[in-house]
Amino acid sequence: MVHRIHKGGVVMYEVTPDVISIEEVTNKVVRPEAGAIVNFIGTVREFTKGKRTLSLTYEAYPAMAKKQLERIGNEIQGKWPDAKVAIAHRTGKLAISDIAVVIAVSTPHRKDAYEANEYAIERIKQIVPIWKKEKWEDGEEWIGDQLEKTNYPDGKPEEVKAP
Amino acid sequence: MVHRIHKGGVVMYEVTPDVISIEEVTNKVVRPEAGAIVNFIGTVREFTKGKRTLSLTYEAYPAMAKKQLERIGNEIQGKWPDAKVAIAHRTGKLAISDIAVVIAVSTPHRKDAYEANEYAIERIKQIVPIWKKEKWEDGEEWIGDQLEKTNYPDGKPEEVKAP
Amino acid sequence: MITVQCFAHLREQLGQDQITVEKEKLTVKELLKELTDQYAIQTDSLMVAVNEEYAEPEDSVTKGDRVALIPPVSGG
Amino acid sequence: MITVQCFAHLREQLGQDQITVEKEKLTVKELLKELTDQYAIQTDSLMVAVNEEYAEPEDSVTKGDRVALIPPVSGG
Repeated sequence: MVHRIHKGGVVMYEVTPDVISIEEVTNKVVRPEAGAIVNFIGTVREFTKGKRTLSLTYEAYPAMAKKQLERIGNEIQGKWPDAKVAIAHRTGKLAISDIAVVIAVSTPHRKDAYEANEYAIERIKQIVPIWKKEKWEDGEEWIGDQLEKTNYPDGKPEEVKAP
Repeated sequence: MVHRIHKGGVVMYEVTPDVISIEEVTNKVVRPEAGAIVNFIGTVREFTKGKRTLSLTYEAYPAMAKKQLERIGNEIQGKWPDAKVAIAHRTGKLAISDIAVVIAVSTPHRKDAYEANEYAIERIKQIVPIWKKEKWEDGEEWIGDQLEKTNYPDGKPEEVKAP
Repeated sequence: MITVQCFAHLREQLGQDQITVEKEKLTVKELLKELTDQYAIQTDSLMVAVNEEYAEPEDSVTKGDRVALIPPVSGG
Repeated sequence: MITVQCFAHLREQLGQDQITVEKEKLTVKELLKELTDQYAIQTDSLMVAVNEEYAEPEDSVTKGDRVALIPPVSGG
């Protein structure tokens, strides 16, 4: 199944250093067949396990990140054929409450939109080559391994295979 | 538990004849403690079970609808104490793809935001006094009973009690 | 006299957005009975709201309360 | 020669965003071995991408391919 990446010239999957507009990403999935749109908006949280974050920097391997976002779109299309998906992920330095990612999913009925949307964010955290560096008051660090996979004895994580 | 309806003068629950801005509703729940925002956006769908809708008209009992939206907010606060909720529901005549409702929920972690958001739309469909009239090519009708409750022998539906 | 607000198909059916009952005080159950008698309303699927909250059949309604008939809702 | 892109902590550790291996063709597994030897990189938690797709240990890498080392991702 081939998933349209562009719809009338609109880029459905984006990795960008620019501020993301929720409205813009959402509008990409609006259509007469849809009765429900679910957005996920990831924002920079100030406290994680009691530790104060000052800022985050996201670095991406842009060409591959886009390709992996498209792949997630294809997977969703396979599981929820009526869904339409748009994703934008930001890169660069972000302040508290800045938007890091917006996922918009439209479907005829709402249940599918919630499910497909949640699937998209889970998969982003598994396979999309984007990394965040957290800056705290006492230092900074690249965050990896959010899913607590410590290593990949097979050369790549299980999650890379579509579940 | 008392749920703040206003936050710095911001109306968190709204029933309005005006166009709803996704960005505006979302901004009401943005805060440093939040890492996730989930939006539900209900749009007017063109086809329902093969029947073409031309337009929808929403009528509300505004004072009570607002009160019931607040009540949903309180229920969510009880179940997901870290959630912050804003809801706007439109009234009047809407065209295909127009936005009827926007629910924004922010939480520290995303799972809660999805769950609380879905809870909100389920409850809206149960207890908020808003009615829609569908207009098709061959007529129009007030839609009731979307949940297939045909009557209320006890004088009110089970769902009115918080689940 | 108690004034009762009506919405949606009920409002259109009755041709008015409020109806009245010549009572000072009665229960929700009694109110529905009165409305069935006076206006031939089918009350099976109606809820009654008193002061913007859903009311139970045994709750009382007093002149001055904000009363409304709530057909099954279809918002969202 | 095969050029390998590096990102995040790996890029910072190495002080450069690409490293090279003097080979024309080898497997992903062999490539990782080479990188460990040449650059003392800890490859346990690294994936290799070839032409923007995740590669298996037995997949081959040829000069001209776009190759990258992918540490555990943390986007979203």
